[in-house]
Amino acid sequence: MKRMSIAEALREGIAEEMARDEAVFCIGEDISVPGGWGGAFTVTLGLEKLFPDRMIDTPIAEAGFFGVSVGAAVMGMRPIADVQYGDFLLCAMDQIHSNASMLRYMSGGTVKVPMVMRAPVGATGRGAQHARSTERFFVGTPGIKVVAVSTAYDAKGMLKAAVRDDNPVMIFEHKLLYGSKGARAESGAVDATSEIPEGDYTVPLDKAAVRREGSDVTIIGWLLMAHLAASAAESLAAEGVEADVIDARSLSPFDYDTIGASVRKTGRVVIVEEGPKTGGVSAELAAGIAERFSDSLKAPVVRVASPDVPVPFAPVLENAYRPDPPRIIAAVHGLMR
Amino acid sequence: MKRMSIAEALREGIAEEMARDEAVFCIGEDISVPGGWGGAFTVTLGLEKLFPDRMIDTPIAEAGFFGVSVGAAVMGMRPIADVQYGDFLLCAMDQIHSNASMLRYMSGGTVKVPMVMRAPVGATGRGAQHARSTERFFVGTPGIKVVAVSTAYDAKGMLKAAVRDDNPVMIFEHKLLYGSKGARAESGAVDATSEIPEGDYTVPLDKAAVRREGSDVTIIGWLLMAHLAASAAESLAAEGVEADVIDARSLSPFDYDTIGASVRKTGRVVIVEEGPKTGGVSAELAAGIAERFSDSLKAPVVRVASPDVPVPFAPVLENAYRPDPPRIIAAVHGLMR
Amino acid sequence: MGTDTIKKYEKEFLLGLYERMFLIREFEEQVKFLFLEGVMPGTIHQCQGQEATAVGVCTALNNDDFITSTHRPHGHALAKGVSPESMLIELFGGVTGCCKGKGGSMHIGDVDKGMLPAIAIVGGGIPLATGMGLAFKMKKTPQVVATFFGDGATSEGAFHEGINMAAIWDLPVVFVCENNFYGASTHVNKVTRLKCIADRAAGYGIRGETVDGNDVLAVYEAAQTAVQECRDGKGPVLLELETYRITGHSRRDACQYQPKEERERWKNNEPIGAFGRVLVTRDDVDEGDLEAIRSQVEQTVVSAIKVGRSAPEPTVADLLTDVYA
Amino acid sequence: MGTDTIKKYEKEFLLGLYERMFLIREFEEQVKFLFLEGVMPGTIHQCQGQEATAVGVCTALNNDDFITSTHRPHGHALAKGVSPESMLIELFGGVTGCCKGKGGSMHIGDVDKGMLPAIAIVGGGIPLATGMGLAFKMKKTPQVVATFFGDGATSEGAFHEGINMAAIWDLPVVFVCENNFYGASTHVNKVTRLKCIADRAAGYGIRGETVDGNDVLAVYEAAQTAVQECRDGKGPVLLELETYRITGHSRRDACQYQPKEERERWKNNEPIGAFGRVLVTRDDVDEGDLEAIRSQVEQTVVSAIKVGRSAPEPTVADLLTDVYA
Ligand SMILES: Cc1ncc(C[n+]2csc(CCOP(=O)(O)OP(=O)(O)O)c2C)c(N)n1
Ligand SMILES: Cc1ncc(C[n+]2csc(CCOP(=O)(O)OP(=O)(O)O)c2C)c(N)n1
Ligand SMILES: [Mg+2]
Ligand SMILES: [Mg+2]
Repeated sequence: MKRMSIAEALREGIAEEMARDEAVFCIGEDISVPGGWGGAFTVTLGLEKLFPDRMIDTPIAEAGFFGVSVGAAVMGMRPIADVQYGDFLLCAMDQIHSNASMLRYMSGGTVKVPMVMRAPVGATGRGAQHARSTERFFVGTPGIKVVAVSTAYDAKGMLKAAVRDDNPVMIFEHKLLYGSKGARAESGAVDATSEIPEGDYTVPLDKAAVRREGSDVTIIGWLLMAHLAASAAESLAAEGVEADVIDARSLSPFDYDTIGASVRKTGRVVIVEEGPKTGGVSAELAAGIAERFSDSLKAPVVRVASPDVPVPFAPVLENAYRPDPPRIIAAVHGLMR
Repeated sequence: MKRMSIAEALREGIAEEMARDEAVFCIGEDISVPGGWGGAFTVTLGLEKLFPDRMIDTPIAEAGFFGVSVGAAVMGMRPIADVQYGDFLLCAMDQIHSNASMLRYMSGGTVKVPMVMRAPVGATGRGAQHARSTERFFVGTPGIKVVAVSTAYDAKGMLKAAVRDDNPVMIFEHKLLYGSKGARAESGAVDATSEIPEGDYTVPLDKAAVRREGSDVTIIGWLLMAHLAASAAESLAAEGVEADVIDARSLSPFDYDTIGASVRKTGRVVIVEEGPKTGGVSAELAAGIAERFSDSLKAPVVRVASPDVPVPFAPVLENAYRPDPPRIIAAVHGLMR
Repeated sequence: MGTDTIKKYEKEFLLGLYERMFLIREFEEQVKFLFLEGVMPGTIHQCQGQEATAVGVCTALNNDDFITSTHRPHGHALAKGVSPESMLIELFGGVTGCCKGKGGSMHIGDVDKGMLPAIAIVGGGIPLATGMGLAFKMKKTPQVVATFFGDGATSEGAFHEGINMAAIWDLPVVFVCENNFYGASTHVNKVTRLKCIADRAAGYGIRGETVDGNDVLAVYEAAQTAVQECRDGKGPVLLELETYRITGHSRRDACQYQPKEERERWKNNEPIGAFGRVLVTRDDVDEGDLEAIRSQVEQTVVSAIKVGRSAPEPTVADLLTDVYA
Repeated sequence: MGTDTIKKYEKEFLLGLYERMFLIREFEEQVKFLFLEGVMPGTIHQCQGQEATAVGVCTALNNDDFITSTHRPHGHALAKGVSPESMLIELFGGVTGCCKGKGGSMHIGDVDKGMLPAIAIVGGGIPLATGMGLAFKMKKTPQVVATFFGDGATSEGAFHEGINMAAIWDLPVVFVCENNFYGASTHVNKVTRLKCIADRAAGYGIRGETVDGNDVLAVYEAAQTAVQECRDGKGPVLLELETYRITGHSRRDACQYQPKEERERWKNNEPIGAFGRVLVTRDDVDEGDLEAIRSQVEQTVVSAIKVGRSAPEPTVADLLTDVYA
């Protein structure tokens, strides 16, 4: 066992998968330049020393290198495509949606596209265009699996599961959770380190994680919001309200078994999402829960999300944009009333 | 008064707005080539004769010409950008989301982006990449207004309102509703013609339309699904079930006044959407209705949508993909039980 | 298309080219007929007049080489060896089609024959070809990929990004631009200042070449050279093949945006007739040989249509399969 | 940068160039300091060493001409006349900043000064510039837009699509590539086979030119010519300005991907010192003139920082405004 950050755990996971399978390679901007940073958040730092032929630094051309990944995957390779900021997925949207996600279906199942896409999201003092929570654009895209990792343990295990999966898998990561160090450290970072066991393990791509147990209310979040939900739950416990905290983790498909068990127990649900409320991931989650478990619901599902605005720069505004424990707690109070 | 198809009504609306305001121009692929088709669905046919300097045929470069539209809009022009198929919006996703939608906010309100985007959607025998219902990618995008037109009257009125609006407005149109003629006619087309009054009128961008009144159940749809909902409602009436049929029409923002009045009356809601169920527009609508009107709801909101698959080619599969009156009726039956 | 060139080759080889071009023509003409008759669903983009590009390029490829294609894929597919039956079944939406009826005309493909399902987003398939070339290079196999696209596609960002990456990594990709002078209804002169699209190669530091795309042997020879360069690690190459579609862009297009005399000129220069005229200058080929080929191909297509029309449809249960591997 | 060239110009004009370049340098150095001190929020991309490109180009523009910029916009903004106070307030997230604190470093702009809020998506601003040029042409105003972007941006599809449309419509757009040889940590030689980026112009049929981007007069003259061509309807033009950032790509970047001697060489050739050395070869300019300018600029920046630090923050209510017009 050793304690690792998400960046370190991802790096180790990638290295192990590359060692295990020669078809695995990494592709992206600035991921393996000697003297560089190992991608925007140090995840691939130094891997070019281990795998000099399988770390591909690309031009700045997201549509291009996502398309390249699809083509390579169809020919039997297993690319791990790294986008520096989740925002830039929008540049590659057509390649992801029209090709990566649909080729298998269009081909009548004769083609498969085993690729991993890694995207850091979250508002972190960089202004509107390097801050979006772009999960919403991929959840529910038929043909793609979507996960979001909020602990180092999950990061390594889900990365490895994603590499071994025969489908395109999008992994969302959060800038404030990486634990990137040195010059690439983030202010406002939150500890997401884990004890990482020796040896190989994977974490399934379709299972949510119960982070805390309680019977009064279910709080669902992912990425940074899973941490803030847990911290809100601690405060709530101090006042006698016990929350189940679920890290949704697998966003496509959702794990309605785990979520349902909790909802049936508590009857009250708060979903916490970073990103504009309207049309977000929690819309689907709220609708899906209402459809499946309405008999257990004591009140309508509550969504705590960002307001319907782009991400502002000024710290005071960004902090107001990002859901925080006080807003989560207030939502729970509203529900318990 | 004259009876017009959606394609004709849009064309007349565009022509009137171009005549009214010199800043209005059209831009897109194949929109004004002499001897051509006036865009993929004849909407701009012949307009180059009236406005030879303001019909701009572009190369096949969606990111490019959407970006061009943003730049022109910021400098005081009022572009109407025409994408041949709603699918290709994904090629321009970054320009729409990062620039069109956010420039005003990022600039602290010093810039405005008065542009119209027109996109035909819907599954129409063309296979997976010319068939997607891409509304879901824009609903809830802060800074953009989204509407969907299902009658010729609305098409002209909302087009004109959109041109006069100082924000980016995305208008979704449905291939089976255009009433395109001659070589560009669509098999399976549905009549969406209206009597169009003489003279100028606009239709507000933020109001839903009640297409039929009834007190037992509220059926909400838009585009083709608004028509299928109305036809389902007729069948239901024959068995004594009276449905309110709402054409949601303004998808961002939703008109919760109109929707709420209906929900309070009926207590039962079926939302009908073309496109994969998970993460669709009706997720937000269902969640939003549950949040606002749960006291009136006699049962959870029901979504009738396509399955979570890409659009298949074979007619038998495409027909099964597209929600139809029998499925809507079955959903209502389920709710009334 | 010289009578000299034609002497360099074996008769069988040449008749094979003729046969494959005619197969494409006949296939397309019959499909057009079925479509206009209203018995074939969907929309179609056909390639009558462009048969020499598909056949010339694909003849220069091995079975295990690959192609990618576009919204106009029938010719490429037939030239690469996809079976007419499996294509016709697909066009009719049959479950035994090359894409189980899920793809349709615009997504025809068959990886067993070395053809990726066609990508109908203009330019969208180009980066995929680069990725396929990357895979071949990383796996150290001698395979090559030829990616077909139109003149219109060269305006797309995907073209720029895809070709540039192939260039910097020296990948075995032949970028095949079928310049038929129109992207839908828009003439190529309206969308680029360049005289020829092969000049775009200079922007990527690779070799570009403009070839008479209606001369199947010229195409074949240019493709052979390009393919060899790619196999030798000296790729990629941009081939511009000048040709013309003597049919509509799609569906019932009357092509009124094309000057009539331009259309006539190209019709008179369509590649199959032109090749036939040169072929019969050989001592060992006469019009009867060609006639025999044509009637045999006609038979093939007739029986493929029969298979296509009677193929079983998918069942609704098929709607939900093949989404995930 | 010859002592001859320098004689062609008025003293005031030349000292103005010096002053604006030094303003950028001083601004950036103080911002770097504030950032490392931890008092300034966000991330920053700075342009020390690249002052001559911003100043040379913007000096060739009129007040009502426009620029677009990138993730590295401070120099462009100062050169176009955006006030240092309004920028510093913005960097500190103040509500009276040029974007009301909503934009931040990467989106600095001020349309009243002819600068669109910067677009931080690499390449993403280029089509906007084409659109602005289209608006000028349609409105028949004599305005020109200069769009700044880096070497890295030329690999993006948006570059290709945007520049091609400007070319085919003869728009008044100067495409200004600041080639500082690195896109983040990646050397330009890794991302293109071309020797110089100006050669990309050939792919669009427009004029391209490579200029010493550390020679402010050379930049100015090249920009003037390009701007004039654009005003005359002979645009667009692609200018490649070779320069170097003598600071990190962003934040605390130690630039270990750059060879040390390359870094040293460029540091010795940084544009302000170089220009100063030539300036004083004039009879009517001495080191004292430059010193006076520098200390006055230092004062300007000091007081702008004071304004920036003490500017009021937005209130939470501001979060919800400015989404729609
Ligand atoms: C991204 C995208 N934009 C637009 C279209 C619509 N469209 C289909 S084919 C076509 C013209 C393509 O021209 P070209 O690349 O020259 O190929 P050709 O049709 O001549 O074979 C267009 C505009 C599309 N399929 N994809
Ligand atoms: C579409 C996109 N991809 C990646 C990035 C991350 N990024 C920011 S700056 C940069 C390098 C840009 O290089 P260049 O265009 O040469 O400009 P320079 O930084 O040298 O001024 C990268 C990769 C981005 N902002 N946008
Ligand atoms: Mg063409
Ligand atoms: Mg650079």
